[in-house]
Amino acid sequence: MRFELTDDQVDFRDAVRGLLADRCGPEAVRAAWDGDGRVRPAWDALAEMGVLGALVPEAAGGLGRDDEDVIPLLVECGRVALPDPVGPSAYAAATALGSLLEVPGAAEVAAAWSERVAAGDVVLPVVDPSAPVAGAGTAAAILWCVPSAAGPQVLLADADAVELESLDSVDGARRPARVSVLGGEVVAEGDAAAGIAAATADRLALGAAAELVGLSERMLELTVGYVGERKQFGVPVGSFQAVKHQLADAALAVAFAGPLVSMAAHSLATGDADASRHVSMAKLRASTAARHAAGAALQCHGAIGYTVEYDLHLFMKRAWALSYEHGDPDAHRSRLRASLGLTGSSTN
Amino acid sequence: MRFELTDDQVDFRDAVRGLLADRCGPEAVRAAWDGDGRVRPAWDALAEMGVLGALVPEAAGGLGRDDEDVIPLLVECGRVALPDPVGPSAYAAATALGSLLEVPGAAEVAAAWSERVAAGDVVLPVVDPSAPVAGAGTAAAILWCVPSAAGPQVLLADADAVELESLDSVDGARRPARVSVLGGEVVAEGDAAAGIAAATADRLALGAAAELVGLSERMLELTVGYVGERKQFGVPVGSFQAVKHQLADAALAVAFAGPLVSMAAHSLATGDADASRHVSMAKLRASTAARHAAGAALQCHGAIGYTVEYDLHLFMKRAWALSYEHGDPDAHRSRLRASLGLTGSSTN
Amino acid sequence: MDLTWSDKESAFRDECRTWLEANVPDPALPSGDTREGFAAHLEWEHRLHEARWAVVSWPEAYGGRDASLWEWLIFEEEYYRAGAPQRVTQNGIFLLAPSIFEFGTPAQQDHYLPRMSAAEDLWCQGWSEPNAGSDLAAVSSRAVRDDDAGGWRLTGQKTWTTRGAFCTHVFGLFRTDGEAERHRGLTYFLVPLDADGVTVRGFGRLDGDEGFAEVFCDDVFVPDNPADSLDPAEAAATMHRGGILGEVHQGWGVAMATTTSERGLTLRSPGRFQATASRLLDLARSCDESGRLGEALADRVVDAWVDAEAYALYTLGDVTGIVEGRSPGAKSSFNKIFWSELDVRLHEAALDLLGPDAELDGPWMKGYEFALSGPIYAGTN
Amino acid sequence: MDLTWSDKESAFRDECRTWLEANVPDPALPSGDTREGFAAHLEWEHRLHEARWAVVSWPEAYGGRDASLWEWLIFEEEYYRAGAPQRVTQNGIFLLAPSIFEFGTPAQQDHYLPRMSAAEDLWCQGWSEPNAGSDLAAVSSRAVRDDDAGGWRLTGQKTWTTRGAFCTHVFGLFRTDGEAERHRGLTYFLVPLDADGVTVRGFGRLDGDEGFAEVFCDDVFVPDNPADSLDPAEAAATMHRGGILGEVHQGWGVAMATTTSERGLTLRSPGRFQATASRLLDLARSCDESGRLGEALADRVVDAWVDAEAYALYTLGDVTGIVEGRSPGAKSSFNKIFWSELDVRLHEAALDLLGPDAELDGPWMKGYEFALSGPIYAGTN
Repeated sequence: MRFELTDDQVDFRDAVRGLLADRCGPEAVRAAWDGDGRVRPAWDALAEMGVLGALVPEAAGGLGRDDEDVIPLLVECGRVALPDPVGPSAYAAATALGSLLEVPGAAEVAAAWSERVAAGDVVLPVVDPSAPVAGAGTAAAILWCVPSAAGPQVLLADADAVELESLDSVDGARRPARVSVLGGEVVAEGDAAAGIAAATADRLALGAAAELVGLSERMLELTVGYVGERKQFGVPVGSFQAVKHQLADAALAVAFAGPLVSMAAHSLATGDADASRHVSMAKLRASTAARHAAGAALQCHGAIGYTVEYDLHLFMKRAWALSYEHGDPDAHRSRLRASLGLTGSSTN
Repeated sequence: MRFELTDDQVDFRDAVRGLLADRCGPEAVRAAWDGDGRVRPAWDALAEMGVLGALVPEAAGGLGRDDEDVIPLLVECGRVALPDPVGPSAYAAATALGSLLEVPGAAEVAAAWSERVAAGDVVLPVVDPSAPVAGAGTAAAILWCVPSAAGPQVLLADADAVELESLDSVDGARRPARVSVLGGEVVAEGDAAAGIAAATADRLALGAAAELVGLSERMLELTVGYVGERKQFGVPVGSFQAVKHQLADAALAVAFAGPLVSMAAHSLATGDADASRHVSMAKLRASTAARHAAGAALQCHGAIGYTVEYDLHLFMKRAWALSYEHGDPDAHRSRLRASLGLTGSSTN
Repeated sequence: MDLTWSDKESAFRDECRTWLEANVPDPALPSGDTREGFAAHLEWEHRLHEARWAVVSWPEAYGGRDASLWEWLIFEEEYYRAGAPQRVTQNGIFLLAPSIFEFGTPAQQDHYLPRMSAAEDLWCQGWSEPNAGSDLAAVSSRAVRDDDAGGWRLTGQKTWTTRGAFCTHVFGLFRTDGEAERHRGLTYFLVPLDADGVTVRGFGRLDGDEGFAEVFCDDVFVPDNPADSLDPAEAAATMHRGGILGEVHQGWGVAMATTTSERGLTLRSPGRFQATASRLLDLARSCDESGRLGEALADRVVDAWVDAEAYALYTLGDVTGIVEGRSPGAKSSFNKIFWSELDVRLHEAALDLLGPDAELDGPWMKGYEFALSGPIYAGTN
Repeated sequence: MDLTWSDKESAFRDECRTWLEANVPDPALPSGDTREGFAAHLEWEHRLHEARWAVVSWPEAYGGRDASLWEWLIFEEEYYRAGAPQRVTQNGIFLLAPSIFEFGTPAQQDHYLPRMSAAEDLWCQGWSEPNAGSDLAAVSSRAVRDDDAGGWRLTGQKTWTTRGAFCTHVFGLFRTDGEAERHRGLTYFLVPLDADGVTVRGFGRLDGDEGFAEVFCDDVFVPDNPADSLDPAEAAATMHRGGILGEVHQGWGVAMATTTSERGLTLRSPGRFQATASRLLDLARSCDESGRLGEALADRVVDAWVDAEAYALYTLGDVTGIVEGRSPGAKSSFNKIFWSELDVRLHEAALDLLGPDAELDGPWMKGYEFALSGPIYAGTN
């Protein structure tokens, strides 16, 4: 029994943390708002370090890692509010492509795309065609995990076979779009497709949960720093009991969300039968904790938190968006009700 | 436009407040725990003052008042945690008996029971046979507003035609029992019965809501008094920001529940088409505010609030019980959903 | 209890509703916190003023209708129900005007109030300073006496002044007695933003609009209030250059009266929240029709809607008390805490209804960001 | 990450489960906080001790099994899953024993610990005083030096001592240096309740049980700790009359170590909350089957259940850290805040499921009242 990262996982995470600290400061995220929603220096360095291919099998040129190894890295991406699609492309899509390597007829295209993902091309999975997809404009391909009239299927659609309806997000670095595919190659059908779609939905949700944990930690750190320095009525704001209380409450929510995220990663990595339940638990609590942290951060900052010249909003807006993406709290509670055998169908 | 008690209503309320202050102190409520769950001196004085017959038409020996006049008195009953069934008998049942005066064939028996209610006999309405009825053991009659297989009906059953299954409540003065009727006189059927049952359910709920407002105010007063006197770390407990914050939050909830209770009383008195909706709003917010007040009171008191030798628990346990009685928050939210045209039937 | 409106009040409501139906801009104006939007809002303010709807509760001489508090409530209810534009003049009308009515000289009232109601003078508040935040008493901007010129010279920095970049005047506290402690020795100044030495720098708010500004004062001259005996034209010319509200060194008391009005009834009439609750209900019903409304979420909609109603009823009680001469007392701050949290809950419920689309830059997300400022400005809850 | 149990740990779990299945009283015992219930619980404690389940993590010499922290977690999980009785010895085992292990002399350890694990000595805590509450440093009970008799004379009043009316010993702080400020000059005393001058008065707790007591000390003599050289029998006789834990005047440090253990891992293993969550789920399912479970309420059940799981996982991380020699640090108080609020939420959800029957004096209402004490004792959250 050991509920903790291995030394190797810690080293990997620390390396990524260092990389991101150098290449994805708040000014880089601001620049992404004005640019194409990407922080290329960080992305390219992640590709070079092997992070984007971490889940690609070694045979296909990747590191052959698993969910447990990668989820801590997504927490780091959250901490710096890296807008680039590490979770959707290098985690969810890469894992799905890895599964496709086993699907007869799909192995070749899956291997080719796995290599491209590891090299830094973006592949974005779509599991719910009605939901906006962040960063869709920079995707080289869409992995369309949406059942057709004929049953479950997975399509791989090149960017030129994809139609985008661009939308504005409150988070200027996200660049969401509604996506539809006009063509593409069928790479899985039937049970295989259904399995890949479900697993991909889980990994999209868990990736967002991990980013939310990182965002939450960062918002709390910013706030603790601010209230420690900032003075009002002659003493640091942080010495007010009400401020301490709000921060402690939020820190508690975040501290107890983290282990759920780790557990879900472990379950996905080990093929636990309850993995989907664990993912819902993780995404539910990561979303509620992040909203809690955002609220406490804004309250404790006062008016300065309400300005775009201060950094807090970069993290807060990302947290809002991710808390709704890939299953908002209501959606995951609903999955959990079903998983725990509660219908809740009475409306008396 | 005037959203406030009339001078006359204020005088009536103040008179009842004085009466109860003299006759229903905490020691009297404690004695009710050991006795039959009644505070007879207060009850008898209320009968003498006319309060128990306030809603009985003047022709039947009462004061002929309405909901607006009586609801402030029930707030006072809540303030002192009077366990006697003023709300169920002298408000809900008395009003129902008043309606029965108009029902062909029921007028005589309704007039007789109206007089008895005004004189201090207890008539308890039952609208939900599965729910325990507080104080059922001291009832002279049960007003059974439960549809039969043949349709809506209202029965008036003497105590000797009633079977009680006694239960223990967390509040030792409540003496609940599950009630079933073995006989009794049918006093209304069809639409008349359905109307009386619905109106009686509303008045039971609103009476409980009024008591909850009084209980909440009292719990907050006790707490403000306690934290103002009690010292810790060399200063009054009440000077701690966290304590102030908790109390202010609870006081806010209580302050905004009161107007909903007044509004519902006005709507019932004037026959407003939205009266049932207003009752649900009032009971919902009175219940949640009372729980909020109880929680804040217990937290701010610390260990002393956790003892039965201190008075807080008398009010807190009543508040718990009433918050569930005659529609808990979920039940009233459900009524409100329907009233506002929301099915909420998706479980996605 | 009497919840009926008099014939006069009903007629007032009808007049108001009719005018709003005919005049409320459709489509809605762009945000008044952007430069283009502000110009459009200014036009709207002028139209309101011409039809005497700008300040219904003020005396007719100042552009009002001498409306009762009840009529004011009716106006606000209709205004929000009609989806009429946000009032870009509100900081002057709601925060400064009550103080001018209470502390201003007759000359100041005659000079400033008509110009304010006509949206000729556009006032922003200068409460916060970089190192004072919502702690008004920590003000460090100072005013030094200039006896020769007959006035004061102001130096310092004000920040978080809403729409400051588009306004013409600022009101705020300056320290006139450097020796006095905190609350004392502060004076309430009225300053035109085109005075020599004033620099205004707009900056970005959470919702992306340039709605905040910093106001820098560098040796800005503000004359003493004109003597009563002064020729009216000369007095007006003096007041054009600014002035002092209340007595010198007594600014704290004046500011507190203003702050009370910010926290109290006048700033947030229930109509705004009932209108939001009603839009929330519409959104919930449309989700329900398309089978996307779960019971738990419906309950949150119900809770927020109930609270908006509770706020409206609470206000009716407050207004009854004020009309009958009872002071709301310590509970006046309840209002502000309740509405600011209510506004957040209403918008949160709406965003939850939108689900994956919540992040999109629509009216609910905009409104949410605005609502979040409620618990912050005018002091944190 | 490795979430598998070793063969040894699995065998430990099996042994534990088998014994509990065969021995847990059915029907459940009456509350241990009443006089009759306490006697029944004492019998249970003796049976636990005989089978060496009373203090699994202690050394065998003191009645334990030298169990690892993981095994302790397993034991607790099985204990609560089996619905075994509340431990009436817990205040000694969880609050005092860690301090004896850390600060006690070898003689004290050999004397007190086996008697504690055998439920011969029954310890209650004497932390609170009528005018100190949870502010330990405000203690005003005092101990005066009696050099002639070789010990101290204790006078003062302790209150809120859980099950004090049924226990045999109390531990607590007394002021040995009246001049020293607050934290200083306090000494940690061990006092038998049958000593001359001790009076114990039980009084009622919220749930109606006589679970609290006041302990009055009126010139109670407690001897100095026996010298190492003393004959063991004589030393035991001295220790029977009480003693001092740690150094004189250093009681604050000793007490803080104990308080940390109260707030930290040892007091509330996740098994208790997971067992409650599992019963909550059963209740919810039965409501669901009879068509009385709405979605909103089901969601609150889900939320509480998820939090019980989160608490269990958080604890696994804590234990991993402790086992590997990392200190939980500032986060050790997180545990206590989280479980105490979790326990309230679990019971609130259950009461909501019961609806009109919630007020009835059943296990959930009892459990709710008990849960409410969580955020109160050991300091408010």
